[in-house]
Amino acid sequence: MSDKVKLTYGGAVNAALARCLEQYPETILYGEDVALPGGVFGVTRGLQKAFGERVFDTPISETAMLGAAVGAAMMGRRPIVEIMWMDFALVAFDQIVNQAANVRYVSEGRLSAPLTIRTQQGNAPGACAQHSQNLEALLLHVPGIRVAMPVSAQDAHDVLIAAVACDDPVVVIENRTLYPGAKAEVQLNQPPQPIGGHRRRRRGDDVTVVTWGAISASVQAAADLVAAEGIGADVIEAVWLNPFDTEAVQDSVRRTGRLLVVHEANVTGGFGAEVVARVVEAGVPLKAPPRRLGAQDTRIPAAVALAQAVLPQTAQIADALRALVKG
Amino acid sequence: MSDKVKLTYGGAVNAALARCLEQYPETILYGEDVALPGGVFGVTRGLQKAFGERVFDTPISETAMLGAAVGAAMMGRRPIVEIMWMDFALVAFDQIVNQAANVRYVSEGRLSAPLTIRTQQGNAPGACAQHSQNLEALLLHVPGIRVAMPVSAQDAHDVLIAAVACDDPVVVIENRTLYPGAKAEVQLNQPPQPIGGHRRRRRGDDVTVVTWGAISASVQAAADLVAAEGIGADVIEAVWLNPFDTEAVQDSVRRTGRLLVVHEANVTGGFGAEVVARVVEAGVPLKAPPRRLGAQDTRIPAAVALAQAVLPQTAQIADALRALVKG
Amino acid sequence: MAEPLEHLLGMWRIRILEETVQQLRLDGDIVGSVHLANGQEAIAVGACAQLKSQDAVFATYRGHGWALARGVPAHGILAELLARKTGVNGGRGGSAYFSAPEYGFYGENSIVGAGVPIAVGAALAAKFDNSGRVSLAVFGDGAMNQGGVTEAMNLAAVKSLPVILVCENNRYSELTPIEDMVRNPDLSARAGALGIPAVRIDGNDPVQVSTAIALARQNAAHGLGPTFVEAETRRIVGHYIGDAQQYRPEGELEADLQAEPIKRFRRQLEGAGVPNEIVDGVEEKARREIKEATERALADPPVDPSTALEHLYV
Amino acid sequence: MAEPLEHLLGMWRIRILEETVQQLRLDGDIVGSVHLANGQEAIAVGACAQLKSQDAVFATYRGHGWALARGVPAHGILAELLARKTGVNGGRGGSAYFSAPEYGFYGENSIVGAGVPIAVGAALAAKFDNSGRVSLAVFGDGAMNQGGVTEAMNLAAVKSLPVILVCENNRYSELTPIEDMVRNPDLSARAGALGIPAVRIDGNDPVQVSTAIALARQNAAHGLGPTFVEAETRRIVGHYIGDAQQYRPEGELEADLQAEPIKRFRRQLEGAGVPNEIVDGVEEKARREIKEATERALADPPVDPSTALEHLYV
Ligand SMILES: Cc1ncc(C[n+]2csc(CCOP(=O)(O)OP(=O)(O)O)c2C)c(N)n1
Ligand SMILES: Cc1ncc(C[n+]2csc(CCOP(=O)(O)OP(=O)(O)O)c2C)c(N)n1
Ligand SMILES: [Mg+2]
Ligand SMILES: [Mg+2]
Repeated sequence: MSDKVKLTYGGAVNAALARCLEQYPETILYGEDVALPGGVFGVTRGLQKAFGERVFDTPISETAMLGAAVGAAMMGRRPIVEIMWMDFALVAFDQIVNQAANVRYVSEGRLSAPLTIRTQQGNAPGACAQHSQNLEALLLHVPGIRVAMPVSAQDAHDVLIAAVACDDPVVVIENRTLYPGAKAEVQLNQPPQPIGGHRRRRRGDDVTVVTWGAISASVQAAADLVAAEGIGADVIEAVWLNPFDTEAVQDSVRRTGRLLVVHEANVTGGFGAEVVARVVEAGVPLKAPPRRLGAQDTRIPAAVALAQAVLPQTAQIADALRALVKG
Repeated sequence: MSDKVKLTYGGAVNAALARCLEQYPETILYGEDVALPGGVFGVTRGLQKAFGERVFDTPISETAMLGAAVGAAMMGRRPIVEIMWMDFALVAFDQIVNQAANVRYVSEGRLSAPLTIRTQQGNAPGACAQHSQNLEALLLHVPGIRVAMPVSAQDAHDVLIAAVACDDPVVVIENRTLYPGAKAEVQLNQPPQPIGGHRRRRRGDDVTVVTWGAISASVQAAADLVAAEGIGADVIEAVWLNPFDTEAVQDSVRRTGRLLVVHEANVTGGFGAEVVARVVEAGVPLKAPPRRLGAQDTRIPAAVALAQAVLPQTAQIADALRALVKG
Repeated sequence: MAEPLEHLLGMWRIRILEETVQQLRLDGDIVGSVHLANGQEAIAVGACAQLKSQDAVFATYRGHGWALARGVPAHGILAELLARKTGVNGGRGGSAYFSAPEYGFYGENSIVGAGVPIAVGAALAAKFDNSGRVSLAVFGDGAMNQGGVTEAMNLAAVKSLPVILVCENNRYSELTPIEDMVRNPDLSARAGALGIPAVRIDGNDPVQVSTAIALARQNAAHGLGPTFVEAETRRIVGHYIGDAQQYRPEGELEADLQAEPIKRFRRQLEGAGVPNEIVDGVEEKARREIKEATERALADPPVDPSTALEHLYV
Repeated sequence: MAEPLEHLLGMWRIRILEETVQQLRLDGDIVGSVHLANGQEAIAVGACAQLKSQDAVFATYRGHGWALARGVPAHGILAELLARKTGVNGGRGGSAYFSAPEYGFYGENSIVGAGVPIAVGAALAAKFDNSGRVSLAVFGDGAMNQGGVTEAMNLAAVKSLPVILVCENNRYSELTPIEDMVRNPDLSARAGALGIPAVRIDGNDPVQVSTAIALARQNAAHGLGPTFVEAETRRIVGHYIGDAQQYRPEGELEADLQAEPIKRFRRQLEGAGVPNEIVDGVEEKARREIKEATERALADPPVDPSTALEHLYV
């Protein structure tokens, strides 16, 4: 039987969850509407049927859900908790930042919290301001929490398995606009990969573009556009943000001399600043000032035309690439 | 009667609160232990006596406290809420990020939320990991929330008045190690100042140091140290972080050609990255790669000797200045 | 118009608005997630009938009906959902997060439970501003398990704040039955344990709702603090448009459709001898109104992207 | 040793540990915020007497006594507070946030209420790991108003998780009386409303505590889920060392000192005819133990700053 199957992004997550539940008897999977209904996006469909009471629905109690994950993880379980939207994690941020993140360090390694939080974020057409944020930067400032943002079906699958296998708390941030996309070939049954790493989505010598999350597609589209004009973009899609592959970025910029960081999160205080800082602190020689492109520093409006005015679009990314390279 | 009085930092905050309660009948002041007991640091002492039921104690319910501030502010009150430790805001982060920040924008300006959150943060000797964090970067990534971190008694006073007068949500982050310090002369009864701005704590031409919060004292001590060695540091203490005085920093770096950012918060994802990014994106010519100094990317241990190994110390700041200037 | 007919008109308005929204959403004129209140109309209508102009309503994402019952014009709501400049928030709120404070509608909220502390804050303001305002928080059965709701109820209780706590118990949180998420299905007991007067009522009867809210409003106005009203109801549509509702046991929807408030209220009016043409006339009036509002909204200009950065700060 | 004398010994150990800690703090050997449990010893001692080795205790910043009652050596606790390498967490936890899982003490917590969901998680684990573990969450009266506590109680109830919920009602949250922060002073009523068996007991009587916890543990072990025990008590010291306690009404502390568990239990033992020298011998034994532990801890090497970055990740 072949290990390659065609799966949507959502299907790849489902397959990864099934494998974890199969392979690690200590996993439990829970969240709002994940069990009987199979998840509001259908991502956890069939899992309760297959794995019984290890997969269960919870009340709308994010603090209890995440706190329970910390406690269960301390005791040797590997809880996988779905927080339906990253925005909702804010009602329970204490359990991530003040609790999960401290377990191993403060106990001098006597305790650990091998839990995985699966969530998704970002804008989708018509979504309101409370369902549209990109909040990865908040977690990336918290030592003790690993963070990944897989974009491809393969990475969605592999990252989740790596997260569950990891003995530290990991937040895997998916994106609901990716769930129903086209099917892609996904290689199953590989051994769990170590956490960390990136994908080079295109090779080029003129400008390095670092990106993560669903907006990577726009970055690649923009890179295609400018390639036709003779601009070679080196596109690094950061799959893991903690740990972040700083060296890969520095190496690329050493080659290209130019840096653009693109994220869907708003610019100020976003992780793009960190990427820029790590490159310039290392003294990598630059032919042009580095640039960041992200959402404008405002709230996200519901109307599609307004949201588009706020979020980075392919044309703007292409313009930024041109400006960086052609000055 | 003179308008200048000698006050501790805590006393200056108290005076500002009294003035706000006096001058703005729409202010209310509440929090845990703030009214009858006068606050766990004594900062709100005497205010309930003077202003009656507009000053009151609340249950240990940060979500209700902050949510109530949003609702009361929408109705034209100017709530001043004390969150005893910034760390505790995480149990209620939703009410800041998803609620307060959205009120004006999403309503197209039909509603506003003129509330002030007073809190304090940072490490103090022996404090545990859950009472030691510097979390300003989390708020600085949230459009719609103003943030200040006053260091001097005068600024603690003035910033609070500006915050209360401001028609948008403002978080004023104080520091408990500053409350009981030496008294300083504080000018009272000036008209409320606009939000924004910085203090230049020292002038110099060799290196720009941008800092904020209580660690500014260590920065100034380090600047004094290296001044004796002929290194002139231009020390910019950012009183307000949103709005942040980007131009002042860029102007200074244009003059010095060197940049060090120092904050007590851990480095990765801290606001220091934003400051670095804003300088390099603007193409300000640099004689040396910029540098950031902050807490190591770890949790904060309780033992003083361990915490000192994690938090930036004066000697390290001085070393960083030397390295930047002397290469 | 006599009060019962007002109730019927109010309920029809909501029903037809929601049906219109559903159609516009299926046609692609409205984009994104939409939560309808079909079947729950009696609560908004019965409650708002007792509120005064100074009162403040805080609803959830399932709030179109509450806005309409509060007096927000259907046109402004539809234009908001249709991303028109003339929407109550110029398209920034959308279906799930709009407000219209001019009408005492202080907004929907898309974070479960988060509106309750905010409503309590509006009540707190009333303690100081001589407005005589009573504030009303609406939330679902599922929201009872969000900690901030308990916090807010306790704060309201201990400070005796003028707030009415309306729990719309439609027995589901999204796709999950509340009975699977609590041990004690009597949610009002939690309010009682906090020292808050609490009743469970038939939320499909606008008259019963109106009575409970009338008393609750008086409690608030007399300085007695919060009252908790658990209104039992059924939503007769999916949680969101597109919800296949496979979680419903067989026969449930059919039973719910029999108990739904409009059909029931019509039967009552007929039983009381109100002539058919009067009852039908109410429905037609509502249809005309919503149709006209829809046409106007569809003809309105779209939002203007050049304004997208305005109003973040003062 | 007979059980009553065990209770007395346990309480003395805690009292003397806390007095020692207070002295070390005032002398500057211990640095930072310290919360003592003087007066509340009977709860920890009575409860831990009923726990088994596989059980897991989750306490608050006021947790030295629970750790000691759970069997954590006084030396490890003192060394932790004194920032010694030999501290249970090598000085990383400090007074307010240490753990010693080897003894079933899964830690203090300095975020009010936050330990309760975590304890519920440990109980959740027990559903799957055949450990027979019962978990026990301790929290204060004030913590009842932190929303996460209600969430956690409900989750435990609906999933019937083996957790004992112990509310140490010492009538104050820091400097504020609980009676000013709730309408209904019977906090156990909230558990009742969630469908959780709940009792209010005299928390200054270790025997009564022990009885309640014995039953609660059996509920848990029999798959019946959580039990809520509201243990009324008094702290006879400040909230933290240095608290001037001006918030106390006149005469309160004096009355509390009469009702404090050690004095009372001694009186009971004397009344029951236990010879004075035996009763006094228990105190002396505790004093010797703590003194010896203190001397050892003080002689231990300080924490090693070069290890400060270890153990953030695996
Ligand atoms: C804090 C938070 N968690 C989860 C969600 C996702 N969510 C949206 S509606 C809903 C169900 C709410 O159920 P209920 O309170 O009964 O209201 P109803 O939809 O039935 O009116 C959930 C879980 C959310 N919006 N906010
Ligand atoms: C979320 C949060 N809010 C506030 C505090 C500050 N705080 C520490 S202890 C305390 C009082 C807790 O009272 P109670 O729960 O009765 O416990 P006790 O101290 O009486 O044992 C408060 C408000 C905190 N640590 N965490
Ligand atoms: Mg519901
Ligand atoms: Mg207490």
